[in-house]
Amino acid sequence: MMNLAWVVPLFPLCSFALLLLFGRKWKKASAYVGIVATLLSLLAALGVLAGRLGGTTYEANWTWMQIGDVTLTAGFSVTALNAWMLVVVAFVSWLVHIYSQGYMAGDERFSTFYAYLGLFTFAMLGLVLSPNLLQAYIFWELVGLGSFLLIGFYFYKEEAKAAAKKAFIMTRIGDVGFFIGMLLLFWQTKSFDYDDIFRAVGDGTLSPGMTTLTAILIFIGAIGKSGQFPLHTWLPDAMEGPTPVSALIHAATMVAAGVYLVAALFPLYEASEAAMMTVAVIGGVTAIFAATIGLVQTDIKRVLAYSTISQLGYMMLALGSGSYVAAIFHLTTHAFFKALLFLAAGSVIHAVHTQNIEEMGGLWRRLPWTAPLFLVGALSISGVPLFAGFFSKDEILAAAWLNGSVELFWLAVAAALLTSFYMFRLFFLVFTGEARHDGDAHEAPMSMVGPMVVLGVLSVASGYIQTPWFGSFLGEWLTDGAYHHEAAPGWIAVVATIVSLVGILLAWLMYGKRTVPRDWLSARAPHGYELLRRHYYVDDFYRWTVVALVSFISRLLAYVDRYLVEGIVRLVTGTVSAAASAGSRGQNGQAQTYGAVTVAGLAILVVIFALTGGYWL
Amino acid sequence: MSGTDIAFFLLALAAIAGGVTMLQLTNVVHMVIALVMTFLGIAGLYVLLSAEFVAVVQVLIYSGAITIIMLFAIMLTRHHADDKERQTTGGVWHRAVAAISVLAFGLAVYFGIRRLDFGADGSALAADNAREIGKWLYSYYTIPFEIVSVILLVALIGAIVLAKKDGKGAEDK
Amino acid sequence: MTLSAYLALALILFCIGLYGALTKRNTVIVLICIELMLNAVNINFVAFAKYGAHPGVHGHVFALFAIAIAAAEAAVGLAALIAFYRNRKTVQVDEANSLKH
Amino acid sequence: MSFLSLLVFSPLLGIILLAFVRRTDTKTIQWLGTAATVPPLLLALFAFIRSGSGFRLEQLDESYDWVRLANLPFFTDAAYVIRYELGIDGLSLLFIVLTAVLGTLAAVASLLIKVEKKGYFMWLLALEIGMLGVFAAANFIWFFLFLEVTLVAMFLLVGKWGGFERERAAYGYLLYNGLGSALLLVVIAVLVARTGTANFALLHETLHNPVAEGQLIAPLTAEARYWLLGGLLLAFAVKLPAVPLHRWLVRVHVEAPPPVVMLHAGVLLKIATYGMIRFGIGLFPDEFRAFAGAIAVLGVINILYGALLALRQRELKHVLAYSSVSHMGVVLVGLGALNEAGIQGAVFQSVAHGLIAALSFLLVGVLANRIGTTDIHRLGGLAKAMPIFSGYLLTAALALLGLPGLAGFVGELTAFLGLFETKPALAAAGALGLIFAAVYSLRAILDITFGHTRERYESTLGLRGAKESAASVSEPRVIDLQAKEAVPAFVLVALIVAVGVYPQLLAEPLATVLETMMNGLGG
Amino acid sequence: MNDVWQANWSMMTPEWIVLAAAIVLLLIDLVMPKERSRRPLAWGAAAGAVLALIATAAMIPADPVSILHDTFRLDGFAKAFKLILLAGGALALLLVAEWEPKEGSHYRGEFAYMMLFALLGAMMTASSGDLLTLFVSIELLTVSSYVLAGLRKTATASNEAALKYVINGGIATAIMLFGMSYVFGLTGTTNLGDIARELQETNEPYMLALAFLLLLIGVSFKLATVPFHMWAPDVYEGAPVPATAFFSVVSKTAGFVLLLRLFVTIFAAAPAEGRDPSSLLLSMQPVITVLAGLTMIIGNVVALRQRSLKRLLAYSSIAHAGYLLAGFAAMSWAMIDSLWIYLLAYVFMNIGAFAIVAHIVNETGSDDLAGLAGLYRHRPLLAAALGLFLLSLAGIPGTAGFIAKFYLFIGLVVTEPGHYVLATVMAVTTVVSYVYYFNLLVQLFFRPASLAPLRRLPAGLSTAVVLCALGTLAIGWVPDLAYDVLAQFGHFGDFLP
Repeated sequence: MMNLAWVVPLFPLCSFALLLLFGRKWKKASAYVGIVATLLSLLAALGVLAGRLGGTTYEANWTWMQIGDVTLTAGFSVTALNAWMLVVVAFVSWLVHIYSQGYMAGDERFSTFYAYLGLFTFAMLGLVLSPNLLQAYIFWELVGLGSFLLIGFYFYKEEAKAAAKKAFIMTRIGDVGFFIGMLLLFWQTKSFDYDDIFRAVGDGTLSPGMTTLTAILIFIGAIGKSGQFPLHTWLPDAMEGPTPVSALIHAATMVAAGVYLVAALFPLYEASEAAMMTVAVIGGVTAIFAATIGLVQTDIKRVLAYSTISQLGYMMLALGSGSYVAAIFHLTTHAFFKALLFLAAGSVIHAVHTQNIEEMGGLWRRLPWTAPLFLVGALSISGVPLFAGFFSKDEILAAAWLNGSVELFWLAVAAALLTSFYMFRLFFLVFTGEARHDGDAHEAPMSMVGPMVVLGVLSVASGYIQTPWFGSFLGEWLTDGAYHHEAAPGWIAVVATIVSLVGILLAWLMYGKRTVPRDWLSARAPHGYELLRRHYYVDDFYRWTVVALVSFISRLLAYVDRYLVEGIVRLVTGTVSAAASAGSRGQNGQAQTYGAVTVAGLAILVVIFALTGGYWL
Repeated sequence: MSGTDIAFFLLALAAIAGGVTMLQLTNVVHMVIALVMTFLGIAGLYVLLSAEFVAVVQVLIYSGAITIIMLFAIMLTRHHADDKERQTTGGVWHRAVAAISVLAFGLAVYFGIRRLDFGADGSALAADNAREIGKWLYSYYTIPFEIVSVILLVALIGAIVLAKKDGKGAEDK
Repeated sequence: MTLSAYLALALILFCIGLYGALTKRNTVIVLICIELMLNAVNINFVAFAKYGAHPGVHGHVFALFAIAIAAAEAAVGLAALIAFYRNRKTVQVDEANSLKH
Repeated sequence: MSFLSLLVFSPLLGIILLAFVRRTDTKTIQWLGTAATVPPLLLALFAFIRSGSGFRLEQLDESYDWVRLANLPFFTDAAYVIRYELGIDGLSLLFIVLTAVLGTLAAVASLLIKVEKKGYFMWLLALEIGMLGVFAAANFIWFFLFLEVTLVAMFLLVGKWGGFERERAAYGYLLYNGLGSALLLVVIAVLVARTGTANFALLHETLHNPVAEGQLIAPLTAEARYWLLGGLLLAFAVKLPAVPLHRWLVRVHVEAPPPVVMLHAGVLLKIATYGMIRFGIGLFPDEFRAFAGAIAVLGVINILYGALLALRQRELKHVLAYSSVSHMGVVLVGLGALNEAGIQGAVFQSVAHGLIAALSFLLVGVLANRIGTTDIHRLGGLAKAMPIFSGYLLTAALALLGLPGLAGFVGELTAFLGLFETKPALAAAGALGLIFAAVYSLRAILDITFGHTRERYESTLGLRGAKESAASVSEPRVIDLQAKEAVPAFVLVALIVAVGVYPQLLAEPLATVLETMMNGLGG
Repeated sequence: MNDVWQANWSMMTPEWIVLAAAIVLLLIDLVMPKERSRRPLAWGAAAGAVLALIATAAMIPADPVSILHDTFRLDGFAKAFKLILLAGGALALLLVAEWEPKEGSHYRGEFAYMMLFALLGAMMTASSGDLLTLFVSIELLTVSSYVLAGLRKTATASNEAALKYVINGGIATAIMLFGMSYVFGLTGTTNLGDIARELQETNEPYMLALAFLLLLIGVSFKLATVPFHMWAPDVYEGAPVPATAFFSVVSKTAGFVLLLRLFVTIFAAAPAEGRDPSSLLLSMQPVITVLAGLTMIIGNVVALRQRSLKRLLAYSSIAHAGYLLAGFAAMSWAMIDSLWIYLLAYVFMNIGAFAIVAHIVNETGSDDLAGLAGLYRHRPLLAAALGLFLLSLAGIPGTAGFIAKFYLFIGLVVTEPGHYVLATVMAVTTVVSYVYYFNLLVQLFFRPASLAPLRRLPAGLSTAVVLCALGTLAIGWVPDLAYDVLAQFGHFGDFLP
């Protein structure tokens, strides 16, 4: 089965191609093409996973391009990590395909949407299967393309246009880091293959400095794609895309690609203390940073987006702390509960036609399926014990503690507190209290509810693949059994639990019971509040620094181009034409002037000759 | 200082004086007359140089023929000629450039010729150089001689073509 | 009398002729100045015929040819001048300036 | 007639036939003009496919006596014999195929030309002959001869069929390229004069063989070789164009008729790549080393300069023009790397940019034809009215910004791969251009196709729609890409994808050429 | 005296033919009734030139001949350049046949035989190995040219042209003759070979150099190169078009013939004080180089501003003289060869261009370049032919102009050290010339057509245009046609007496 792993991404690609060509004709039926294709992918992925359970790996390569003696290859490999990722991706993708059938119904570009979904799924699966950095980079960018197309799906909205452009460009900035790192690595190791790179790391071919440099450069790519600080600003804006897209791309899969990349290159990172430190610090900072912004957002999807950023920060923190397993574990659980949350949010939006939480409220009864499922997701992400998020977050906190980075540990704990607070702020504002919107809100159709139910189940169940109580299945699987669970101090779990419960309580006091006034923060620290509401002015900072600088330079160059470069050309042509008119004016029609010029010429020649004694030049 | 030297100086003086006078005069006819002096001086020099035949030709052609046709041309075209009219062209710059160039050129050449000497005294030149010239013309220089005849033909026709007033009848055609 | 004296005289006359040809306004005088230049050259030839590297009468021949050609040129030049005069009613060379630039 | 001559001169038949068609019979002219570009296409593809299956391209060499410049007793018989020589290798073959493909597509796209179609096609075919000849020539004189054919043809095509400032653009083209050619001619003259041959292979041999060195007609000192190479590089830098010699390109891109720009940006600029590789590296490998650093720096400057200027333009054609400057910088980067990857990258980038630029200008032509403007600020939301067109335009933008899976990426990857081996810091600076490329291409294309429909041109759309059905003024209708326009666009996209997905397609013919070249470079 | 009778006069057949034709035509013109058209005279003159051309071609294989102490030489050089002169003369005479005098004047039979006389002078220049003969021959050409320039008697421009030509020509003659007098004085002989031998032992290098400069300036009048180039535009503009064509081709060729004959023979081996003491010519190379460079620059740059076709072609001919002078300045082994090829190409492309300009002037009465506007519309073939000539003049490959110019380039860079600066100047000024040549193309092909279509080309002009176009194309695409002819002359091994 594993030698057929390449078919996994092929199905969505076919779906993309077919829908691009015939989608306009098929209209509604397009959905089924997409759903079937992803289902087939999922089945194939499961087959690969099953094969992988047998404990073997598989790798196949074909020549992609030859450069002299160097052969660049394309192929696929099956490792524990990517077999697992295949399933997660294919699964979430399949669910989103199903969900979209309901959510996107009635859109005139319905088939286009499915085509784009197919393209994205293909790219994501391709990325996961890549056995070498170059191929990973190719799919990495294609994933970005899929994301770009889907964010800009409502192309006629200026905001969507801007968001799509921003997403592409911000991630591109990261990608260039990846690109540079990749090419540097190539000349150090003479290969793009992960295995060759790891070998070079192992036998010291790669100098420590270069290891750190390339690792950090590649990590910049991960920062861009995973929305880590400081390249995170595109992710909230990306919420302009249709909600299923947010669920699939900006929660479960693409943004996790950064985490996956670092995980896939983990031996490279492990070899460099500095790189690990960078990853951990960026992750930790992002976790708390995004969480604070999430506190004050009023757009339901933006809150979720900042929460995603924050959670991805957790994963990075885990990686940086050396716990590769914790990262992947959290990636998995997060994929499920965040997808659930987004889909539920989509369902809410579908019902009330607004994304502003101030205009929602009291939806608990109106949305009998969505509301509890959202609650499950919220509990899971908040790390309430027995939900999946609890286990994975606990694992990360433990990893951070065990790694000795106490500051980062407490940062993560603080972030956990904030997480549970803003999630329940959201919950209470949306589902409890009085309705602040007009019109009817109806529960979504079954095609939307169904996937949410499945995800709801998984948001609880996926936690049990790696628990301190039942055993660390995931860890052993990912490390081929080498994994052994380091016993974290028991108090960490307790602290985590308390923290999450405190967060929920605070949210309840403020938004549920309203004993604490809502403008508590804004009244007490208006500047701080504004700071958060404006996302720490990061966007503005970029606008006034990077964008302004580039704009200034390009304006400067435009002047250089128009006046200096063209000016020199003008000067030359002007000189020639002035010489022409001078020469023409000198031709004054006087025969004797002509003679005089001649005689003057003769005299000059003769005099020069007489004076220099014949030694010319 | 021998007699020839004195003769040379006188003749040279006459020639140069004629030229310089020509440059100074304002009346065109006077200018031509002044140049006749130069031409005659040159003819005298030819005699000093034992070139009697050339001297004769010089007198006939330059002092005679050419001067006459020049005078004719002046008369023919002298409808509104005014002696007070400006006799030199261009502005100061033009004349200055011309003068400086000519002067510089003259000096540079003079630098070369001031002590040019081949040590020949030219005594070999036969007294009857007309015969000698004839011999050269009809043997060695036959071809250029013929060409010159063609040139004179061309000049003849050309002068007629250019100077002749086209008859009314011809123009009507 | 030495060669260089004759050559110097020729040079002076040549320069006078040249200056006159470049500055005199009346075309007839310009032409006659050119004649003067040619005459100066003839002095050279005749002087070289007597005092040159290989004295001989062929110097005279050269001078005679030069005279003939000078005459031909003078004739054609005057004819051109008369044609010009017929159309423009002037003999001033600086008024022959309709062709320029 | 032999194969290569047939390939190069087959459009001549079209020119001759066209001469007999009535001026007003535009249908026949379009048909004939397009058909005339097909034989070279078929022949080129035939050669390409055959070469893939082990056919040795040397067998196609042709050589006939043409002129014997000097027949002095102290020269050998072979000296100063200039022959009519054509010959190709993998490198030329790639460019010939590119030319032939774009030639046909440009002829198809010339549907949009409305005036003086007869003359237009005659010169277009002449241009194609010139371009094919440039790549097929095996000797310097004939290379130059064909090069000047393109110069004259382009001058007329731009000057007569271009936009408002067409004559200025044509003169700009003429002067810059004329100067480049003139410089090239001096270099050619020196080489021919001092070696007595114009044949590439013989020149190569003579210049590298120390025994032959003594047989030179006049010596070529080491210093002279640097000057010669400098002259060559400068000449081709004008044609590339390298900053700051790029102003003509901008004007030509804007003013020339779009099908002509397809050929201009698609092929003519690539003559510079070809020339730099064939003559620069081919004839003066040792001297090239000394220039490599400067070339690489210039390449990076080109990339950034072009990209930063493209950011500011409000005219789509200007954006594309500066993007051409930027993309040709990648070629320089590859050459400056002076390793296999770099050279291969330069070639790849040339081919890729050829295809992409052709696609862009095909679409620009359609846009100008439909809306009457290509001003970004006056456009917007076009995806609604012209979804298929917008899709192609978006593809073009993605290709421009070097999206993997499309041709542009392969070129940039290989070129930068090359430079990262030799000058990593410089390469990293150049890689920043990738970001700007994304910014300018997305800005331009998204502003045209995405967002609100701008009021300013809504009336245009409405007006056009009104002509068809008076009732539907409220819903503006513009004709989307039609089949005859979509076909060339689709072919180009297909090629761009093909090259992007499987670059080995291009790498294979290049392999032997590169090997020879690397031997010349001493490993 | 015996020499005269024993000389091999048959070697002068071409000259005899031309002279006889001229005399016969002159007599016919005299006796012909006044009202009869004189046009057939021009055809007769052209026939005479063609006959002479055939006679010259027939003599190509003959051994070099010298008559009367080299006053007439028939070596490879003479034959080669006579071919060009006669071809140019014949083509110019075709233009004469279709000359349309304007402004109330009438067609003049003198035109034809005056041109033959001028041609005779040019031919004799090519054939002379004697200073005096050279002088007299070139004067025959010059004096005839004065008359040709003034033939449009009723037109002020033509009178003025003749007058300016005479004045400047007179000054040039005097300067040249002054130089010749010193050469004669230093050597005491007029035979070029003897002069060269005498000069090798001269101890007056300074005077010799002065003589060199005087001769150079004198000759530069005939070549119309800097500094004696300024008369050319005025005279070219004022003279009748066929005469202008003749001046720009035949006179210029004769000038270069004179240049080669005089300078190469006399000064190549003369001692000097300069950088190359063994050769005055080589040590004066920088002077010629500078003059050539200036000529190219001035000719091409000033041409940019011209609106009159004749004037534009005048400046272009100055520029071409510059290219040729550069070829001379290089002094490579290819010097004479490359000048010959260039002049041959120049005959075809320039007379072709003038033929069409003549038609435009005949038809529109003006030579403003707007007269070309839209020619392509009405007369596509004519426009194409003019386009070809212009491209050739610009030196675009595929035309004679390119082959010729390329050979000049070879000559410039093959020497050691090479004349790279001069080559670059030549290349750059060529590009400058693109502007004005292509400006004419713009008129031809881009501008809207004028209202009245031109009449068809008359027989003489169309013959000239066809022949010139064929020549331009043939040399451009099959250069061996020209090079094979050139090879017949054995690369002028018998040039030096």
